[in-house]
Amino acid sequence: MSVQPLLTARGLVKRYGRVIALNNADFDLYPGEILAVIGDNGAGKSSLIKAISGAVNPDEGEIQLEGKTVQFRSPMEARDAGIETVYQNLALSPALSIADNMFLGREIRKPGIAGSLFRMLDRSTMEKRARDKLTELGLMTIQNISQSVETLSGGQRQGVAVARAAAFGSKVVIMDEPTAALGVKESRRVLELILDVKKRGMPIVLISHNMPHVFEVADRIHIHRLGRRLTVIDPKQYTMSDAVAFMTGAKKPPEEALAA
Amino acid sequence: MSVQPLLTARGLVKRYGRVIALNNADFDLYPGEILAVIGDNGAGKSSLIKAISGAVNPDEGEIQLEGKTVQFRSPMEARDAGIETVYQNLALSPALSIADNMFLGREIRKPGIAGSLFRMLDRSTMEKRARDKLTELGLMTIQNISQSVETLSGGQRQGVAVARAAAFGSKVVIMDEPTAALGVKESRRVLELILDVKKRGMPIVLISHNMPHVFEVADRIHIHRLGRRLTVIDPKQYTMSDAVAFMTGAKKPPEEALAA
Amino acid sequence: MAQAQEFEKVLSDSDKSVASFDEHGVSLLRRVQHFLHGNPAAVPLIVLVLSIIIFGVAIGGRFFSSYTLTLILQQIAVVGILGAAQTLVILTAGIDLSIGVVMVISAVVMGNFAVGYGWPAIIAVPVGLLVGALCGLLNGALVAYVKLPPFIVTLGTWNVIMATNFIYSANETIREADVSAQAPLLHLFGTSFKVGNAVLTLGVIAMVILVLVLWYVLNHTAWGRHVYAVGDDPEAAKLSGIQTKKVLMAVYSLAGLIAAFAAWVAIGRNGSISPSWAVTDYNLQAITATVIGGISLFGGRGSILGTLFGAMIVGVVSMGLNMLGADPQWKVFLTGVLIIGAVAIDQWIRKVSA
Amino acid sequence: MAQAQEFEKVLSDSDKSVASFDEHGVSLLRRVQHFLHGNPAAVPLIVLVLSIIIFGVAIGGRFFSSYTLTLILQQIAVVGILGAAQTLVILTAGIDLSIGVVMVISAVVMGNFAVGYGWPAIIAVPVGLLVGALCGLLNGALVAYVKLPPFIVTLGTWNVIMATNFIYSANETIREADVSAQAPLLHLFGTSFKVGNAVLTLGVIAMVILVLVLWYVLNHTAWGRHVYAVGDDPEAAKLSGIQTKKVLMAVYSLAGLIAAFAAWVAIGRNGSISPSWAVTDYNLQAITATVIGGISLFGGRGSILGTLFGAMIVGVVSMGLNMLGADPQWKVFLTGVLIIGAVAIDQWIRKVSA
Amino acid sequence: QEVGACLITKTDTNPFFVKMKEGATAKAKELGVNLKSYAGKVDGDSESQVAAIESCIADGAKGILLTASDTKGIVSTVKKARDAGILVIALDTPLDPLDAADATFATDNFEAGRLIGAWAAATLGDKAKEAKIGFLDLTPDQPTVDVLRDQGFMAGFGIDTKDVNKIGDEDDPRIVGHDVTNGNEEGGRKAMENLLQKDNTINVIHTINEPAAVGAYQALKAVGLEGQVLIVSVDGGCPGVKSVTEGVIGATSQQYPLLMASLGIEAIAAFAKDGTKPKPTEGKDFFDTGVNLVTDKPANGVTSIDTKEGTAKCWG
Ligand SMILES: Nc1ncnc2c1ncn2[C@@H]1O[C@H](COP(=O)(O)OP(=O)(O)OP(=O)(O)O)[C@@H](O)[C@H]1O
Ligand SMILES: Nc1ncnc2c1ncn2[C@@H]1O[C@H](COP(=O)(O)OP(=O)(O)OP(=O)(O)O)[C@@H](O)[C@H]1O
Ligand SMILES: OC[C@H]1O[C@](O)(CO)[C@@H](O)[C@@H]1O
Ligand SMILES: [Mg+2]
Ligand SMILES: [Mg+2]
Repeated sequence: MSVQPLLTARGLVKRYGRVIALNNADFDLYPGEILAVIGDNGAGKSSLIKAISGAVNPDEGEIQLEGKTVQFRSPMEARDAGIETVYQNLALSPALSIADNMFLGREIRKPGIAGSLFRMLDRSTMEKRARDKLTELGLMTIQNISQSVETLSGGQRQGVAVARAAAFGSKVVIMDEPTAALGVKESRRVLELILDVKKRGMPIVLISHNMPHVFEVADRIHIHRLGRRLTVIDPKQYTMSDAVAFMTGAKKPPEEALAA
Repeated sequence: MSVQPLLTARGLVKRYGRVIALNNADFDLYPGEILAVIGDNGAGKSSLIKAISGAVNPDEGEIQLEGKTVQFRSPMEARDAGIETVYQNLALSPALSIADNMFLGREIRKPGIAGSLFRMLDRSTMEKRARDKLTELGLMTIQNISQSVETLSGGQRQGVAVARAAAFGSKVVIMDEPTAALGVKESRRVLELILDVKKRGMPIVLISHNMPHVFEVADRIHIHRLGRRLTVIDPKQYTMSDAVAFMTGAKKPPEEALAA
Repeated sequence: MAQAQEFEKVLSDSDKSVASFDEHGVSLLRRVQHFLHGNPAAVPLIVLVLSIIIFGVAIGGRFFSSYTLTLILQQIAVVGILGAAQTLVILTAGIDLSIGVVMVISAVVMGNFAVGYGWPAIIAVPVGLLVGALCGLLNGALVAYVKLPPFIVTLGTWNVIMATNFIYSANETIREADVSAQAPLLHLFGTSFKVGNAVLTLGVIAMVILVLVLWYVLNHTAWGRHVYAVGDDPEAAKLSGIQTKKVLMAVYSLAGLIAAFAAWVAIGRNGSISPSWAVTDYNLQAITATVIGGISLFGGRGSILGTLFGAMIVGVVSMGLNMLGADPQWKVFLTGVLIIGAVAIDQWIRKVSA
Repeated sequence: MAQAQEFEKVLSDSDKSVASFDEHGVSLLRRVQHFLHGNPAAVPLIVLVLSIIIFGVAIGGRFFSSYTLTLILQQIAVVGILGAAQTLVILTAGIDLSIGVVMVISAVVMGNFAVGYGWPAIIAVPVGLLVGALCGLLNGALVAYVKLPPFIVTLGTWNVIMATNFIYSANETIREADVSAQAPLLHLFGTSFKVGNAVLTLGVIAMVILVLVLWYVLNHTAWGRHVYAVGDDPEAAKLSGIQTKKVLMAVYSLAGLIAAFAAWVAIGRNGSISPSWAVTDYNLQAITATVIGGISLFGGRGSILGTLFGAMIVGVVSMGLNMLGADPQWKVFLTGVLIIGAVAIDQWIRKVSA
Repeated sequence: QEVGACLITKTDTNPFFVKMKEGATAKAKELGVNLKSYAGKVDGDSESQVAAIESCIADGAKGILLTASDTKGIVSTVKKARDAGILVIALDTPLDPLDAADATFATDNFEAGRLIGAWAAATLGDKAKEAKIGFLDLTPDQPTVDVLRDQGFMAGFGIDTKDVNKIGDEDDPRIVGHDVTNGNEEGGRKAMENLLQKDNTINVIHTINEPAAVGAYQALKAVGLEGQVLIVSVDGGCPGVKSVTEGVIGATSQQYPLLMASLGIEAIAAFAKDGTKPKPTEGKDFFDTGVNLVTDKPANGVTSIDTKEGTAKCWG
């Protein structure tokens, strides 16, 4: 490919005491693509995207966004640079309401003086938009939009986190297992949403253990194993069985794929 | 069926403020079967099994275990009655080690006087067994068995919770989305484990959003919708599409199924 | 690209309405429960009303006199304001043990500048406020940037500020007469006026307004929500892009500033300014008001209105016991019983309303 | 029954070895880091050693004398024991503000029974211990069964026990001479013996043994793990079948019992028994030792050995400052600075060792 | 109508105030006065005393007996009470200024200090010139009792007090240092330990009261120095006198809290009847309830009573 990657990482290392979560990992994301990241539990997928999105500081390695070396010291900085992330642990504030969580850090203020001078939140607008976003995702069982997130079911919570990222991403959206707790209907909506975001020209990183989903939407598949990128494959050239075999170590990936 | 159900519930109601999580829900589990429970996010599946396992007290309704009315006031009591549960939020103590978590509440003591008089834990045995259980589930990426659970990846954590329930259940094992965060390999192991438990004669309740998994292992499928049991179907007589259509309200279930 | 799995095809027909349940014929009890569920600060309010009624019955008319009831407000004004500051900090899952001495040193600074060095009071007051805010800023920096536990940080600064207070002031009390003569502005919040039999001071009004303003800020501005989010789950707050450090800095500084404001009110109440106010355990009182008001020490939960009611509960109980003429030790005893009792009732109401 | 999906067939060939990485050529630094990572109590120990060295250099030989160093141990014995009790409670994410007055009332009971009513000391001591345990039981019941926040419960019982102490004792001090004459057993832990120049008391030995026993219990018995689990995440602990209520009851009762034991040690140290010990802020000292020792106030984290070192750090600092001849107020000031400093170093070591 | 009165003490843990309350309660019963008692949490806790005075006003009391913790700071609140027509009598501790109260019933605290100072100097004889003296004072803000006793001791011992209204401005090299005790045992012990760390050749200790003296003794005993130090104090409670008998304390100035209390109640009763206010002792600006030096080792030129007499007069 001659296109320049939008986001790259080289030689990322992250150690936790004795544990090595990232062991010289590389990463490339190209403009407009859906990149799936797959791998065993504990392979280091979440650690990889945390390093990229500023949630943890890698011990070694370099990250470039649009060709410029970046070093995000906080998720805030990554967000400001246009990278929006759905973390696996969701990063929601349990005691706050659904709307508060969706708009955390970019609240909508009332129009006029109430908003500009008294900085008053526009609760009704925020709640309305939150409700719309969730309905878009098919999360219709939420009875009370002002209930606190801690009282939501596992899947409803995940829906809130996904809706938030989709609504606000500007350059890259990263999703760490966004459908893990979702029902059939809700998962489908998330996939549609991902394709939708792609259509808007924004690249997406999707971490998932669901092979049919991955093969349905991904343009390229990054296979992570034992803390590093093992290979990147094209879902049109390999089957799900191949992917699973590579990621579990049942088969060695072919040489050319390694270079991808 | 003329066999007596092992575990039944009738007319369960659970309200949270304005929210009605269980709205007159029924439930039946027969000896030796694998009963899948499916439903939209927020349908009340977790609330149902929490009510059954003593984790929440239903506002109304009755539960019977082996024909006798029971009222578990704590998960401890349910456990003592032989009901082992994997909760959706996993119920692990983040700061404790993997082995400590697996054996929480039924620790192994050193043989001899060290154990009987000084009540000393047998750490090495506990760690060894924990390692074995996890390996059985294919969770091979755990590098340090004495690391605290909060440092595990999402899937590794789930593995610990599942391994614990499988190791200790005696009458009923309930699993609330046990494979949600698991990888392909690890999920497969959990399914095998479920079939294994069933072979030992123990019935299992499996909550899952993964239709292929559900249809692969379930003997009967309980479809939950809007806080109550909509119907129970036989996976051999209905397709996945039917099940999904029922649970999302796309199709009404047939009369006879309703009675099941 | 592969296709959606077969069974996903039926989804287009799925039900699209939002779940809702019958709310017909909801009983009054259940409505009360819903109300309490949605308005947690109402619970300490109920406890407050209950305690007023109990003491009123036990003591009779004297207790219900508007004079007595407003006196209670005067007595709690300082603790109420400090409690408001403490609430901000506790909402972030912190604690500020230094808040009482920050108040004292701010008062001493105001007094020394206005009376000792003879600066105009209109400048001495801002200087005092600044000192309070700086003390808070120091706490905030240590908590947010050096990442030390708030308990330790403020225990340390408590010692440091306490010592500085005594060294700087040379333990000298500034007499009321001198304050009145040279800097009457310092007595502003002691100004009292009568409404019928009730005697209110500007200090009481200030406390109420302050709490209302903070309530607004906490509930209706973005910053307020961030304060809750930081206390609720700091990790999640950070990941969702909140600048937790800045929020913490602001909260501790604001708490210091409010403590300095409490100093101004306290000067109004006491007339004189004494460095040895530091001996009174204002902290514990403020924390007690906060916790009785239903703010969780683990952060992120509770309404600042609760703190106001919490302070009033403490005031009512201690005045009530005084007027019943209880022996000092029995008074201590009963205070203990009542603290537990108030929170037990609170907990019970919450439970039946859950 | 359907079949496993196609792509799952390849799993039989997957890699079966447990992940592991090269540990060859691991640097010394990294090994130290690993060690500290696995032994959190080592961090306050390092801070302790550092502070001894700093004061040793500043003060010279006098400070290093075994006399001085053992004197410090004598001074902290009571606080160390109370800190151990407090640690248990804090590990469950609670706090026990009443622990100081529980100690005092237990001491008064021991003294009154042995000296006042003339019972044999061998009975008076268990009676005192029982009183302590009962106070703890009351706290435990209110926390576990009535589900009140520990802060409020123990603030309430603090008042109640404090008042009871003064009412029961009529504020009368039992003089040392009387104790020596009638109940020398009460002075047991004051017994001192020399090892070279070092003067140790049985109280010091008791503190060390107590902490070691508790360390064993917390780390090597099931009950100990349950204490951690309850503090870590009570909801999870309950769901995993731990009887959280029983654990809480046991922890608070044990804390009361240990406080009563501290009373016995305190009688040995002070000679006389005075109800007005209650005014000293033993609580804050015990909590400070605990927190400096690295126990998290949010529960579930930290090693009780840390508390021991925490108490020693406080002892070393205050003795060091005394020997440097600091002015009382400057001493307070420096104590504040040092509290913060000690924990900052601790935090820093943890960070580089993470 | 019943006469209401209030007694507000610094603490109710110091036996001195416990006795004072007992005395006042007994007298009040006798005269049919309805007495309510209040106390600060610790010595120095002025806020509780302020709240107590306010409660008394709200309660419609006729008179207040007050031992002030913060002798300057409380003055404005006292004024409110007097403005409300309440008779305010300072017991034990004069207010600052003294005439902020309607009357003061107290020990002559300067004299109490002077007696123990003079006794200590006379007892040491020649050695007084190179004495090493430690002062265990009350609270940091130097309330009147503290200043009077401390400076009285210096006057009696032969130390130049410089400003007699201020503790700590002296430059006599014999002074090792001052520390505060909050007037209780634990505080006395800590302060003593602190001074010993400064200089362990201390041989004279002035203590603000007997609880502080008891604490100081414990600290000395812990390091085996109890035999070499002369402790003097003020109070003359029964345990204190017993300590003098045993040689733990060298000498103590005995005060008479029961007298203060009963005089105070009588004054309030009288005031309620016809508005008469109590008069000060001839030649003084307060009512002197008397003081005696108690010691078994009388010294030349210092009047004293022995412990037998002291025991007869002691108060609890
Ligand atoms: N804070 C931490 N401390 C110690 N070890 C950690 C920490 N965070 C992650 N690890 C370890 O790093 C490894 C990689 O974890 P990571 O969460 O990146 O895996 P993952 O590929 O996202 O797995 P999953 O699919 O289960 O989410 C795991 O072995 C995990 O135990
Ligand atoms: N503690 C609570 N307070 C208020 N509402 C609650 C509480 N717990 C659950 N709910 C609500 O009850 C409903 C049912 O939740 P439940 O967790 O049982 O759903 P579920 O079927 O398990 O969903 P999922 O598949 O997403 O796990 C949801 O609408 C949820 O918001
Ligand atoms: O705390 C100081 C107080 O102590 C006493 O000496 C009694 O012990 C009082 O006379 C004095 O006011
Ligand atoms: Mg992950
Ligand atoms: Mg669920």
